[in-house]
Amino acid sequence: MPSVSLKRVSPIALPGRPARTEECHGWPVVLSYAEEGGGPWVADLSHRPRWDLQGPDLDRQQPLGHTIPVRPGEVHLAGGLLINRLNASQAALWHLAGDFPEPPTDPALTEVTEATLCLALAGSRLFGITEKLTSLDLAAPGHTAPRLLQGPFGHVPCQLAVFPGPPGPPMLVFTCSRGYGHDMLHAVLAAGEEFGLRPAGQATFEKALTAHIH
Amino acid sequence: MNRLKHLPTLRITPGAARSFTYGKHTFEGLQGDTVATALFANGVRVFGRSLKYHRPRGLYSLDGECSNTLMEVDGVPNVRTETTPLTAGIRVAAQNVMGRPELDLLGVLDAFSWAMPAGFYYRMFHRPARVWPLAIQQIRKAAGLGRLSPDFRMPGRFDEIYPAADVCVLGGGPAGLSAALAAAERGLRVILLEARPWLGGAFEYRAADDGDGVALHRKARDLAAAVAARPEIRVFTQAPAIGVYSDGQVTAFQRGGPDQSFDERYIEIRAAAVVVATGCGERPLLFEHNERPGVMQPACAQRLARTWGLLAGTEAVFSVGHDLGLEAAVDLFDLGLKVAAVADIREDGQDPTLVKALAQRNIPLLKGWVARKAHGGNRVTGATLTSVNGRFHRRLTCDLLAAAAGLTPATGPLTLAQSQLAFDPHTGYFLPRTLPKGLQAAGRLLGLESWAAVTASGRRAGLQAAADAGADCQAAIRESEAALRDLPGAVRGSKFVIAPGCGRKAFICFDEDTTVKNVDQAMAMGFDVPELIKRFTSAGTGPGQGGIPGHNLPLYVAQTGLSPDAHPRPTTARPPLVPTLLATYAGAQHDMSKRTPLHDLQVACGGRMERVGVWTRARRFTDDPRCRTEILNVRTNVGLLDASTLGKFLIFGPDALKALQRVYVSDMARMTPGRAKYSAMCNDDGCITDDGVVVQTAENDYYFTTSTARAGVTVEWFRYHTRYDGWCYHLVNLTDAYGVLNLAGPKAREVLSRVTTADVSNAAFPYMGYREMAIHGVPVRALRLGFVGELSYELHVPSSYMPALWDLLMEAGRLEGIRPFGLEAQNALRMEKGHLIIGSESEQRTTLHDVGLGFLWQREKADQRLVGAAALMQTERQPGRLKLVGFKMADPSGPPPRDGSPIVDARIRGYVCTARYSFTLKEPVGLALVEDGLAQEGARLAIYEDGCQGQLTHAVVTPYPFYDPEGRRLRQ
Amino acid sequence: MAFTITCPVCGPRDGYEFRFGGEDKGPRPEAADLTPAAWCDYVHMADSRPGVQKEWWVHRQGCGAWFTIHRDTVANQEVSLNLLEAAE
Amino acid sequence: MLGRFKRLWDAKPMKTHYDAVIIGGGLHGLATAYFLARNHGLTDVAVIEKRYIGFGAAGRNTAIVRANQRTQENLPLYKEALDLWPVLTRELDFNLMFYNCGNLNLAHSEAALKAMRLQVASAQFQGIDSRLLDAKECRELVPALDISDRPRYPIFGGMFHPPGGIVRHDAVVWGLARGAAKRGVHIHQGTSATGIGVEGGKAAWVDTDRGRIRTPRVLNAAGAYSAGLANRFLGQRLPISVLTIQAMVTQPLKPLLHHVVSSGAYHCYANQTLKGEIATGAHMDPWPNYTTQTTAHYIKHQAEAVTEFLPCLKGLKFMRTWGGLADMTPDMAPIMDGHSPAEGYYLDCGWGYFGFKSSTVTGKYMAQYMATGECPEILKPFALKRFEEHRLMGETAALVDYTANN
Repeated sequence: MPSVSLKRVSPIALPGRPARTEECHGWPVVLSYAEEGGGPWVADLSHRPRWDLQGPDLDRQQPLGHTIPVRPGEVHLAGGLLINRLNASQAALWHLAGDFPEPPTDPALTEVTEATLCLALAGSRLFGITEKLTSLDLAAPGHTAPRLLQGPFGHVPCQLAVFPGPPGPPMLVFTCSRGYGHDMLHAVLAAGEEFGLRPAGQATFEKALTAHIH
Repeated sequence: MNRLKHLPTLRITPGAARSFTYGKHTFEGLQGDTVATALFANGVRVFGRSLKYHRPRGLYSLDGECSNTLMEVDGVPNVRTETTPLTAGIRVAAQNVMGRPELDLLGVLDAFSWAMPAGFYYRMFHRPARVWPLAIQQIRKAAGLGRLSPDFRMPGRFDEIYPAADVCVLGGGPAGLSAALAAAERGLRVILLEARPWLGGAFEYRAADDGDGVALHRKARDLAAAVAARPEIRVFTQAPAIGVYSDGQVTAFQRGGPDQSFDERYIEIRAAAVVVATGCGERPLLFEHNERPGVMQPACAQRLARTWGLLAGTEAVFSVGHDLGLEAAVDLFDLGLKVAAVADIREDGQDPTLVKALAQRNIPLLKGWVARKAHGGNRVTGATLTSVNGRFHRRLTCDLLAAAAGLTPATGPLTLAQSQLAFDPHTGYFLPRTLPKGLQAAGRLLGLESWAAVTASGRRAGLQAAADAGADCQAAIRESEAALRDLPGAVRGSKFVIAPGCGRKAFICFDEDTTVKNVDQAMAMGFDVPELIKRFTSAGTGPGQGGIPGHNLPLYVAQTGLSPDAHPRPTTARPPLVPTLLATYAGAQHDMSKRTPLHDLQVACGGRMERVGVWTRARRFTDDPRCRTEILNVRTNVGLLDASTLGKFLIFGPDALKALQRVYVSDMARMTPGRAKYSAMCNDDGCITDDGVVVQTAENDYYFTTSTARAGVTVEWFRYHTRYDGWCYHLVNLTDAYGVLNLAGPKAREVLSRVTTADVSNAAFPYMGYREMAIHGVPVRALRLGFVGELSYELHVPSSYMPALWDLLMEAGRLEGIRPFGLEAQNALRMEKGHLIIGSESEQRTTLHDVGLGFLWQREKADQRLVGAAALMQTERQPGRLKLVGFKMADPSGPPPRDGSPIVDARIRGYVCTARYSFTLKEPVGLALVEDGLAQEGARLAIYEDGCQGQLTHAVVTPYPFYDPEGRRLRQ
Repeated sequence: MAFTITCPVCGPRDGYEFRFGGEDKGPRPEAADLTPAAWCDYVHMADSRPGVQKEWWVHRQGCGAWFTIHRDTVANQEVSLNLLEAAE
Repeated sequence: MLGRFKRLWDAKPMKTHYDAVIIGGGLHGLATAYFLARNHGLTDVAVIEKRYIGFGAAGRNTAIVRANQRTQENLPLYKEALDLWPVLTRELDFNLMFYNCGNLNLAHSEAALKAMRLQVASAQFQGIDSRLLDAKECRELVPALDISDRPRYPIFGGMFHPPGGIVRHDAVVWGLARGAAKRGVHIHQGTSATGIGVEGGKAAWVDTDRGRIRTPRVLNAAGAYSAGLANRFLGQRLPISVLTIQAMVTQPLKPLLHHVVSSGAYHCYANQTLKGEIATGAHMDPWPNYTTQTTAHYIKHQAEAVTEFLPCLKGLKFMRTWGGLADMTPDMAPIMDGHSPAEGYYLDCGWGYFGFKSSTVTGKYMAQYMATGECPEILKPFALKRFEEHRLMGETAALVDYTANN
């Protein structure tokens, strides 16, 4: 039987004109959009690999060679990998930038890339957008390091990694159940309209992420 | 009407005309006007008619405390024109008027008020009984204020925000501004809510000074500018607080406009601390005809002039009980109003400067006097004043009667926040006796009046709120308290309520036309506390809620000496403090539902989508509600169903098996690799809540499915029922990670074999088998199940590949006649096969035994403390339960009974769960829950369908599955 | 009334993020010798007394943890255990 | 008739003995007292009320009355209750303002239609007028309904129940109190029950904060507080969760809705009161609590929900919210029982949010139970035993979400 190369699709399609695209592990990826503007912007990261990690002894684990932050809500950013501590026995790994890593074989890790929508939102007026979608205090002062919240965003349970900045502009990367993708995007775009929210590509996102690494 | 010009306090823009229509007239107002001030400027004095007696009503408070100026604006009823900014082109109309406001044909009702005493509804219209239904229609027509068309659609943009803050300040007067500044100086995030379009509160229009020569309006503006300069303070104007809840939650709405992204939006704030600095209003004075157009509160008259440049009359009489009332008289005189006299309830204690100012202007000040009656019809033509002992009277001519008994604090937010208020005899106010944690009060609300005291109290409250929010500022608080102590404290206030000798038409509640006499009547009937009087007389239940009556009712009731409440007790305030549009509350109204990866493809195939729980799914793909072609195609060829909504989970870890044993009724220790095990979950009542299959994929490693409805609670359910055990197991919800394609029908294998190199022969992949296979490189979990009763494969496909897989299979199956099928076809197919859907063939009280699945229960695993085990034991042989049976119709040529139809003899003995004409079997078949006495094969069921007029149809209990009872087709 | 529950993982959160899991009645009894009355007492019956009770909650819209809190059902407010002990 | 303003009922001194003591001056307690006096000549009755009569759920309910329950055990009871309103209006000579406008219950799915069909046919079988309508017929009845595909849950059809409507709840409280007091019943407001005494297995007295009352018959009709009282006074545990239920009204307007409209999918109802307000509500915070405060969450939810199927209401304003308490059982059916744990002790609770519509008829039968000591046939299915006998009533088909057990 001749093998066909099957296409993968993201749960959503951003309403923009892609300028640069590439295919990555079967996913069509938009690297940048025409007229991205200076933010706020929204980028679709649903294609980036994500894992759920559970086990009784997370402190001793080194998934993909990195240690796991100790307290729930803490976030480690190592290269393109974001490790979010969820609770005593669980962490979320989001590989947000760079080449896809080799899929780990550790049974404690479950690939959940397909389980969620993953969006990044960034811009100086980010929190003006997010406060229209959640009562969680994403802009709480006193946080400089990125942190993770688990709670409702757009009325849907989400995992929310907040990068308050500086050095980068305020940024939010979040996931929700894939099935909510269509309506979530709709809610985000509606909330962002007054702020001029526009779609951005993976390259723009990576630039912002890099800014936050320093 | 000519406006006053060049006042530094004006908020209108001269020359910026805004034209609008009122009834048949076209009027012009100015930018900065409210709808009400623009109408007033055009000579409108009667704004509407009262609810019950159709009395003319005019401008009274400007703060929307009563229904007097509710009008219809652009089709929206009950718009508070006093607080609604004028925009060009709007259409304004009066409400509750037959004719026009000035000449309302129903105004005649006022003469019959004697026939409508308190609670008259309860004592009338029911004798004889046939009168009542007719009376209702008349009562309904008479009741209500505005009109709304059933086809009305609210125009405008509505939105919502959920900002967080450390300190939330309610009220943008000097107290609130000072509080905000004090907290901001401590580095805290502050939100300040102000109902009016500008800051400054009751000071921003006052020309008086504190003796230092700087006008108060100037000071107020300077303070507002200082607040605007602080980035920590977020100011919302035109944003009245509507709810104050515990834990620092405050709700408000904000009016927007063409310059904003919204017309109105809902604001829900979470703060660590809340400062209430909502100030005071003027307490209404009770006297005969105290709501005639032309009677208004002194501050109303003063603000009309100062803010909008409108003199409320030519000649005025003032009846006041507070210095601000005197100040208003002086100020308005200086602006050109003739003042015939000022009556002051107080015998003494007036601010000597104000007394002197009145004297300098030759305005007679009558100490110990009060208005007793307003004369005139559509507008005031005179006033009778009386000495407060009632002995002397004097009648004066005037077209404006500015009347208030004194001041009254705006305590609504305090009450909502559950603070205890107590009557304070010095101020005559309800003052907070205790404040809940995180709540502070400041300013005029506490009886303070001077600029210095009000701002100092604001500062103190702001610092205390900062401390509540975690800032370290005890020293500053002590300092602020000391400063406050050196300033004038709460001023003595008037407790005077009702003028002596006033007649039957002294209104305590404008909205409901409740008079003082009605209150007396209610009290005579035993309704002796304010809450009951409110219920019996409706006082305070109208559009303005407690606004007008809330202040005087408790004082009046206490004064009668007839109430067990010897001390006034405040009436209850409830959210919303300001009536709020449903459109605003609804806000952005995002609709969040789930779509499967195949949503768009199914729509493109003609799928009729429906909401099923949290998901949107395809019910069918043709116009035929019975789905004949979809069904027969599955039976004869092959169909493709999107079953992505099935719950899908991983469970692993050393105690995974124990957890499965706890919640699944079967013995999950006995699993065969490569085989799926069908089982069910019960609740502690032994009632079936879920079913699905479980697969062991490795040691301590399982993959299982749940029904769509239970997917969302499955993890919660496992954890709940093992919460005391401390077991180590891990659950991953993969429901959205995999889409599910159910490829079903006798030709399913041929289709599948065209897309995979995996061996899918019956021997290699038998019924109930589980395989992990690749389809063109895509890893797929495949289960060979048979829910619809045919050879079928349930393919669990990574969601991103689902559209590609769907296309692939549709293409691969073209020769076999593959076509999609939906939920309705599936429902009929599985019913023919006797497979049940939980919630359809079961209800809350249906046990595993009742649906015939008792065999799944492994009773030997008692040590696992299986959820539901005790109830399963106790109900196993219990008689008198509803049991699931199959049935066929006694007359197979008739139609199937409709789902839900009861099964009866002398009483109801069960009901039809699902029944369909079976295109496969060519006769109707169905499943029903019936009492066990009817559950034997051959029992005759009498079915009572709705609308049958007693014409029962009959069915006979038949063994099921109806279709392929031996299950050969599943195994072929 | 607003309602705040302190999740052991996520901290204080709006009460609507959680689902109530019943009065704390202790571990599940063995099913085998349970009389219908004892079964019913465990499954359905509750004290339902206004006042402070120990009860289970799950952070449904957050981290998913099951945990117990003490709550005063009259004020509908979580009560800190330290305060409770101090009062006893 | 006009001009006389006599007290509706008088405060009488409390005696140390009554033939029956009823704890709770709500509708169930007052109705029982009234029927004890009227039907059974038992006039030496005291009603003990902690606040004032009608303070609790009696004055905080939807005021909706109907007889379209799901089960045959409930249907006749509610039917009789519905028939009683005009009768009582005449008998009490007090206008209870029964507005027979009919109830329309909307279905937003095939499953809901099926559930309604059972209800409709069951009602018809028992001689109660109830019918299924399609979406177009719903809109003919209620022109404000949006029957398009726009709402998140489009309207599939509905169940119309013409005999239902609304009743002025306060009037029922006052009318029954007046009627009972006229026949000699003592109503003690501001009086708390503090204990129930049992001697030799029989109820013997009720302690109050104003002293002990000896009595051979005690009715626990304390509404939301019944379960707590039973537990505190007698150690009796009940399958009851007390939840806050909230409601709200809009500003009044001229007639717009001529029927009670409700929707299960949106968890709300709407009807226009005689005063012209649109009353709407039905949400319950699904955890036990005893506050009657309302929440920001709910008023917003309600506006979102009700304007989905009645979009014109977006142009109205909410002006008042309130909360009441509902004592919910696992099967959404009440508990009416007697002689356990003590002879002469009676229980009438667990009414959830159905306590208003059924109050008068329940009073009638509970009075019979108390007067004769024999449980009337119609009340037998509501015994407490049903829970341990695994015989839930089936008043709700779906699992309820306020117990941890589902």
